[in-house]
Amino acid sequence: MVDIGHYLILSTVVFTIGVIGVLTRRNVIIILMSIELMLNAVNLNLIAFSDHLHSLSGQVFAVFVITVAAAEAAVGLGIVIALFSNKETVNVDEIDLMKG
Amino acid sequence: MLEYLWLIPVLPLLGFAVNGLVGLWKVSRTGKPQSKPFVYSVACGSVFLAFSLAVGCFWSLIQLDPHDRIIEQDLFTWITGGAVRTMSGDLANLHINWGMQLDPLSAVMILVVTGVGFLIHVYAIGYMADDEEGFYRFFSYMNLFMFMMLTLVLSNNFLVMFVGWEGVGLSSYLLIGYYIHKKSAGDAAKKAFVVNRIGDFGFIIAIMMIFSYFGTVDFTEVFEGVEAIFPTPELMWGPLSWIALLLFVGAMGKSAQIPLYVWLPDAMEGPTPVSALIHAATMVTAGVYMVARSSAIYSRAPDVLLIVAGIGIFTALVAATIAMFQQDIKKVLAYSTVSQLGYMFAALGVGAVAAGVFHLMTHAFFKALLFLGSGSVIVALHHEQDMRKMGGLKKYLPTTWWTMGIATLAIAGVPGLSGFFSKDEILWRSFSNPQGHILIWIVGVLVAGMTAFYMMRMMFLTFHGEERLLPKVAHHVQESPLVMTVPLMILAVGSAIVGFLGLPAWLGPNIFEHFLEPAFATHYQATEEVHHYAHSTEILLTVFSVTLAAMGIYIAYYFFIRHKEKSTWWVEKFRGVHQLVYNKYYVDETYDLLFVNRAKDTGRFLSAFDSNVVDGFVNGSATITRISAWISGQADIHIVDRIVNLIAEIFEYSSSLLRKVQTGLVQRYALFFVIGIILVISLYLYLGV
Amino acid sequence: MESILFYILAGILVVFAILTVTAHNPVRSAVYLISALLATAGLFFLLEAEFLGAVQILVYVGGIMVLFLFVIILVNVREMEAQRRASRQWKTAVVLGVVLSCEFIIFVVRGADIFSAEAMNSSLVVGTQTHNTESVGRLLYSTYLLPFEIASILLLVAMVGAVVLTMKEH
Amino acid sequence: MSFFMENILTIVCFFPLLGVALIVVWPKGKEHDQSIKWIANLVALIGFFISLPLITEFNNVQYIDSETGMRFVFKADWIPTIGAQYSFGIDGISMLLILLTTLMGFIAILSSWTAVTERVREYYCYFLLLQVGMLGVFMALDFFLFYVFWEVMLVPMYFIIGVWGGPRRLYAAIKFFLYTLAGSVLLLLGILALYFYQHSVTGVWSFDVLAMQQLNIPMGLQTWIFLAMFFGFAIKVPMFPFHTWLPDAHVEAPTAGSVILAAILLKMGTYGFVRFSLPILPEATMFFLYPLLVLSVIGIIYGALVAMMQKDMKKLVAYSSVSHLGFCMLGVFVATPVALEGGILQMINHGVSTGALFLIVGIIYERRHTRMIADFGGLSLIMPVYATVFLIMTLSSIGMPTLNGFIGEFMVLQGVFADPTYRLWAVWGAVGIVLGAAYMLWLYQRVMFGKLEHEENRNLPDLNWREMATFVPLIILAFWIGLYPKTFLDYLHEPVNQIVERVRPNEFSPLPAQAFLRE
Amino acid sequence: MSELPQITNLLEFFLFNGRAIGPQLHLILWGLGLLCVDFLIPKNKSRVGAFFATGGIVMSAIHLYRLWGDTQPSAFYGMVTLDSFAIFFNMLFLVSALLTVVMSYRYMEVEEEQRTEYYALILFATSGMMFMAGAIDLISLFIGLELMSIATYILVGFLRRNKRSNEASIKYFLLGAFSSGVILYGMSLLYGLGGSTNLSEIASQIAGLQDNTLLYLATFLIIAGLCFKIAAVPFHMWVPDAYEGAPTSITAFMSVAVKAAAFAIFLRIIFVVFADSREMYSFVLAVIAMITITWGNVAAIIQPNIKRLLAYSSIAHAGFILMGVVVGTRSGVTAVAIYLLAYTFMNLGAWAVMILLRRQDISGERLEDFNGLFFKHPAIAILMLIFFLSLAGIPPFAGFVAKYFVFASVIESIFTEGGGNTSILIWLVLVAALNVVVSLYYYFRIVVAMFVKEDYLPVGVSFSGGLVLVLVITGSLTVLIGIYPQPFIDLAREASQSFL
Repeated sequence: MVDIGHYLILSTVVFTIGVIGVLTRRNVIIILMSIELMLNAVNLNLIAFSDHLHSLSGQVFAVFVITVAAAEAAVGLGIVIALFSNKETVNVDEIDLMKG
Repeated sequence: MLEYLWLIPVLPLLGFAVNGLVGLWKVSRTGKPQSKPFVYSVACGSVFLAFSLAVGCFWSLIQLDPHDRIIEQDLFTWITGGAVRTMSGDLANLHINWGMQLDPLSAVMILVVTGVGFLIHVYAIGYMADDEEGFYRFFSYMNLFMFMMLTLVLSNNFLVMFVGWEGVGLSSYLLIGYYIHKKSAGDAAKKAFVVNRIGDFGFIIAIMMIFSYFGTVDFTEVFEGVEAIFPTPELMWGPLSWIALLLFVGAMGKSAQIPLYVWLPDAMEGPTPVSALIHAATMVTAGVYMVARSSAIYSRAPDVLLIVAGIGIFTALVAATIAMFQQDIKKVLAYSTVSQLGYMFAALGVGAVAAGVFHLMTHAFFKALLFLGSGSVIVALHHEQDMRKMGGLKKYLPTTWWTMGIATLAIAGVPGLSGFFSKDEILWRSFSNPQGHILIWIVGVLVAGMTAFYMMRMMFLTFHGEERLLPKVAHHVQESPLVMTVPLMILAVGSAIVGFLGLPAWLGPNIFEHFLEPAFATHYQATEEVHHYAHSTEILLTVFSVTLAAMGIYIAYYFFIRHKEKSTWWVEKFRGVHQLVYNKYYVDETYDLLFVNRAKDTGRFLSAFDSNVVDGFVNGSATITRISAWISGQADIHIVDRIVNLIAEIFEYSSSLLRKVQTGLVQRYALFFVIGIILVISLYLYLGV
Repeated sequence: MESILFYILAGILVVFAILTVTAHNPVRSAVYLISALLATAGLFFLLEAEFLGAVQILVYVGGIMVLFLFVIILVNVREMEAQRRASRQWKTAVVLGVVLSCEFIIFVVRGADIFSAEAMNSSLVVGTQTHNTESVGRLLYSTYLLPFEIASILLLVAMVGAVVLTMKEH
Repeated sequence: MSFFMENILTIVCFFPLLGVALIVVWPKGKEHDQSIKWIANLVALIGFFISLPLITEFNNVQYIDSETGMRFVFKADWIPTIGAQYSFGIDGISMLLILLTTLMGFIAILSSWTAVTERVREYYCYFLLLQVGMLGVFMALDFFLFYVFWEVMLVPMYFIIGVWGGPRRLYAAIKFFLYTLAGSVLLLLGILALYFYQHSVTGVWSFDVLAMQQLNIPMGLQTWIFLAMFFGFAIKVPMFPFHTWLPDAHVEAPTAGSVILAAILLKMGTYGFVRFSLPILPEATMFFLYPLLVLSVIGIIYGALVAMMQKDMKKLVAYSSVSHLGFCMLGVFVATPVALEGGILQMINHGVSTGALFLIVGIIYERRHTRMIADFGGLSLIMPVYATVFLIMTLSSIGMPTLNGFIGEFMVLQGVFADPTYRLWAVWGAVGIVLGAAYMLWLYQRVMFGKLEHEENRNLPDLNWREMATFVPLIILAFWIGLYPKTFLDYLHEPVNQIVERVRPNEFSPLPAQAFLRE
Repeated sequence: MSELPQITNLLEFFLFNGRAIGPQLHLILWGLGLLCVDFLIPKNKSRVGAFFATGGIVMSAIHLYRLWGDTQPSAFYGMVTLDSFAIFFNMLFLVSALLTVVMSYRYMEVEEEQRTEYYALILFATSGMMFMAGAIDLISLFIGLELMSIATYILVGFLRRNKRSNEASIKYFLLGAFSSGVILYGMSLLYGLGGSTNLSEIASQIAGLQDNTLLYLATFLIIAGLCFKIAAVPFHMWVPDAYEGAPTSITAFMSVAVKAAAFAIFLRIIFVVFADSREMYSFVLAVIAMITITWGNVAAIIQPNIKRLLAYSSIAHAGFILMGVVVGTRSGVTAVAIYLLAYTFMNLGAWAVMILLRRQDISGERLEDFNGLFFKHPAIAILMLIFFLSLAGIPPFAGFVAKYFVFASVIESIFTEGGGNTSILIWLVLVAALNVVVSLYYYFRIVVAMFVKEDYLPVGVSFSGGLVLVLVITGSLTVLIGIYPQPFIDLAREASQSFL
């Protein structure tokens, strides 16, 4: 029987890996994937809790999180395409038209 | 008659208003000045009416029994204010009436002011004849002065007195600066006003002390309060002494005592009638009048009395020595005025109030006369004032000569003339009075001698000896018109005879002093333990002083008529001393040295001020003030204001920093996000909020 | 037994997560992400959340990641491999990330013991008799009906948005 | 008529808005400027006349509020939930200031007849709006309402300086605005603190100033609130370290702007101290008395010294008003009855004389387009009437007896002197008088006396009728206050005694003798 | 464990629960309808979309008005509630959505992006906000939030041929997704601690926790996410870029409605979940508020681009509103509500003027574009002046009343509570007060340009009936709230009734 702490620690690790990905990668798409990683860590949390609490709402929550993840991915990639068709780049550090 | 007392000052005021407004109207609308006859008839008329009213009041005053010869009239309530806590510990409301008081002292004053004033007005008609644009200005100013002076002497409380006090200062400012185009005139005017202000500074503080101690500024009430609270003289230095001293500071400013006398010689920049009226006969004696008026206070502040006497006699001495070597005829008279004022203060200082006032009166006559005389000389010589360019004028200006002669003899103290009596009274009192001192007497006698000397010197240089006239004026010198000479004659008569009002004890009753008694009633018994001298002593002293005066006269004769070369020889022999005195002891230069050069050392600060460094204490101090003013001005720009702008700049700078932070890189933003989270949660981890 | 499985799956998950973030080629990292997600799905099964595990595999792996791959192909890959992969601030970022995770872990380690108490009473306890999928379904259609409906709107919006943003001019 | 008297304060306060409305709807186009000027002037003049009943009916019992002693009180709910009320009411102090406002407002508007040529329409709108704001400040008995008016009048003043001002007008305007705003937000905090303290004590939500004057606030809180309010008012006055906005604002503002600024706006600060700080926070006032006196006296002397060095006439006058307001504050803070009355009277005096001096400077500036003292000299022969007016006002500002300045300064100093503890400060203040004479006369001498160096000055026209009309009332006032101040002082005794009773309880109400220590 | 509802009571189940979400339903249905009729509308007449959307909003508003007063504690098994708080905020959303739509149609033509989806998305976003305001369950709350966010991402990038718009949307989207990841993580922890997704149940659970380490973590992850939405420092960095790049109408919408919605859930969570653990967050929030106000104002001082300047100023305003949250009292809620109300009108007004100035080739974003506006269009300039004065908090305008209430709430809590937080609150109030001065400075840079600078760009502004209407409404309300705030205060207090 693995206690909840392990799952929490695992999810924090995954979460922060995702964060680091967001902070470091230049490629917008990979950044999006890192965000998916973060959401995944969230799901891990939810499921672990729902198991520990014997409450299913965690799992329902996870379902919604996945839904939202899908929606975000769709919109995000749409934006990426629009951007790419205008700027011919998907590197975030070349996107600095507006600053100051 | 007495119910018309208020008219006495008001009449000149009306004259001022009419002349001023009408003249202003005329000149601003038509560009042409008001016609002269109108102007002087209004001006002189108002003053004459005032004079006759004054006589009337005087008459009805002496009808009264000596003990109720103090008439107070409150015209209207002037200032009403909240409460203050007085010395006696109870509350008094600030309630000051605009009131008048007629008692022997003020009666004498109004007679002198209106009388002499009227004569001088008349004289001015002639003297100012050739001044077109300023005629109405001049006379309206003169009337304004009359109003203020009468307010001063007729007031029944210190504050109204202060009104007149400032007012005469103002009108003297206007009249000294009358010749607008002359820069020196403007400077002299400002100098006079500011020095007076320094004096007034003392005066106003004295008034505030008086009110906050006695809860009133009304003369009679204050003096009663003084008697009630300080029955005996204040042997330790206390509030009363402070009041007395501060009042005297005011007097020093107005009556040109050391060290505040420097403005008076400069004041000669004004027209001569002004010098006669304001700077000889009336205004400058206001200080004397004020000290005399408050003798109740002084009689209880012996230390201050000593100071008054000391400064008075010292001023007399210094001014006399300076006067001996002046070449400018008006300067001589100016310094002699200072010297005579010194006499009066010495008198007050030794407690001889009546004597002081007596000398004030006589001096008003002969000094006014002297000034007017010199004025007619100056007019005759087309505004030439340097005695070295005169001489032998006797045959051209006979009337001027004999009238001035009488005045000179009077001031020189020749027996039988007014000056003799008043001066001798002072000398005797300074010897005999308990507050007196042998030193004062000695110096006094000395000064008497010097006075005789320099006055005669002036006469000789001006009217006798060979002519040193400039060719261009030489051949049309003639006597002044009647309108100028008649006042001279009247004054001459006056300065000859008024002396008999105050005979010395060994000759008869001193009417004048006796008449003044009620004004100072009961103020002296506190310090009265007179040891009586025999008449012989008094006579002896008189003889002594008279001889000294005679010697003075002779020396003058010896040097300036008999052996003129001698004078130059002496001058050569004692060049140093002569230089020293001739240059008025370098007082002005010393002030310059003290302030101006120091100022120069302070580098470029002063470049701004050197341009307008004029002589003397005032400008010296003004320089100091201006340095500090400049510094504070700079401080205002560079420190106080700088800080404000600095804050603004800091904001703008940090604003630009924040704009740099906004790099436009989305990952940098995310980084900030993370940093934010880290900070917040570490707050809990490490600080455990 | 169960714990061994957990450690294996956790190891896989972490490794692939790291690979996802570090891989040169987006396609590669997409593939790594897929495997990480699969590992997560495994963990779900381990936690008796079969339904979620299934959803994870179907929606994520089947749907989202395919979308990703499409886009990656769309914006040409070759051009992207050539360049640096990390942004200039990556050192700082890594440090901060590590700090962040350490702090999270500290929190968890400190705070997790409150769970060691007996399972709390909770509003919706799983009936042991029913199957996980069924009960989740019941919940979705009863208690969470409203969010479920809103989610549909959400997906619609996303769809419209994607269309609006990528539609070519006509 | 009765309706008019019932709502007189409201009417007087908002009457200028009528003018604003008219001017706004008036047909556009430069050719209508003349008629707009007429409207503005008439409205201002009528505004002055309808404010006169405030004096004539002042002691009419039917308009006296029985328990507070306020006059013409008008109360109505405004924001009930927070207890803010629309409540107007005046006592002697505010009555005098209101009349000064209506009068100076008219004079200022009249004085800009020829001075303002472009954007006339807005100019007069701003002026009338300003008028509303200032009147409201003096009438409000509700702290919230007061604050609203207090802020409202910033905006028009900003534009008056910023649009019609001199070369550095924008800098000056924003400086004025920011300075004052900084002060007034702190003031707002102070007000709120009072408000909540009052609620915690009485349990009612109210901004009623008179109610707050009855509170006895604990010392610690008082000091904080006092500081907050102090910044608000001291910046407005302005007192010594906060004064730097004043010279800029004055120099850059158009003549009429400077007149209003000096005559009324600065008074709002002093009025604030009198109406709020003293009676509401008496202990704190006494606690801070010493530093306050120091600041005031520094203001007096520092202002005078700086004024002495100015080369620009307007700047000189500006600094001189720093000095004069030092007198006001000296009198207000020491809060003996005489001093307080003197201080309040000195506010009026400063309004009259400094206002007039700014007009004088403005007139010469309009003629010559320079204000540098060095460009003048010997004018008194060219413009005798101008010279006379200038002289009178100079004298009134240096405190020549028989003119208004003297009464105020004397009463202030006398009042300060009456408190043995602070004698010395009166002496310092008196030094200020001497300096005042020095710089004003020096100015007068340099401008009026001496030779006429500059040819272009030779044929400057003298005052015309309109300009005379602006001065006559001021001259009359100057002499009136100087010769018969009783007229004005009588209105002050009652409110002043109330305030003093708050600040120095029982000190000036009858006590057994020998309570006084003779030193 | 509820059974599936039987058909018999299904109807009255929906009748009962449906009314709680009636207004939202209106919006959604009209939005769907709009999407359906899209292809029927000829491209040249595409303003129809605007009118359609207006109709939807109006209907929804009417429905909402009918619901006024009879609140409903919970519906759909405790997913949403319809309390006065929700109603107040819903009204706010509807008003701002309406104004946005009305001011958009001309502008979208100027930008040549006139498409019906735009309005549909606005409707959906609004409904999302309304769900947020009513949500009392983590899940519905989160879904509402995402509905709003995703719709907004798209709207920000709606000018897809415009680089700035793309850039804005990608930035906003990345950070938004990131922040929702963070929020979710916090929520998951909260769920674990509370053992439920229902806010009130969570509250009752966590009240009994003996160690709130993890609670703290959860709280602050959520707060961080919300701070992102309300643009509080240091989570605000997206704001200037997103506001600059987005279509101005959408910028207005975001700066008002999105912010308001975020504050709504912020308050909801704070008051329902952490009601009795104020000590925990108020200090941090106070510090954040302080920094936010200062940063926003200071950064705006030398900002040459007016859209960015307004963006920064809206950051500062977020800080001010946050003050009301910090104190966590009822008067705090009232203050927030009033502030948002006033802010809606004055800020929308300012943005509407910005839209006016977007004329054919002029971006209307540079300071010079304002030069001499007064001489050409005095009315507009004066309105802008009013909006700026109000934003700066000068009476007698709405902004002053708003600021007054915020300050009042803080000072009140200083007085009433005392305790540890007093000093930080005092500092907060002082900093905020002084920032009023700073803000005035940069607003008046624009005022100077409008009123003093003479050189006017000779291009007429792009008027439209809608914009005029919007300006009239916003302007008059800005003044009205300033002069007679009583009714609006009553509304706000009504809203704050629903807590404690």
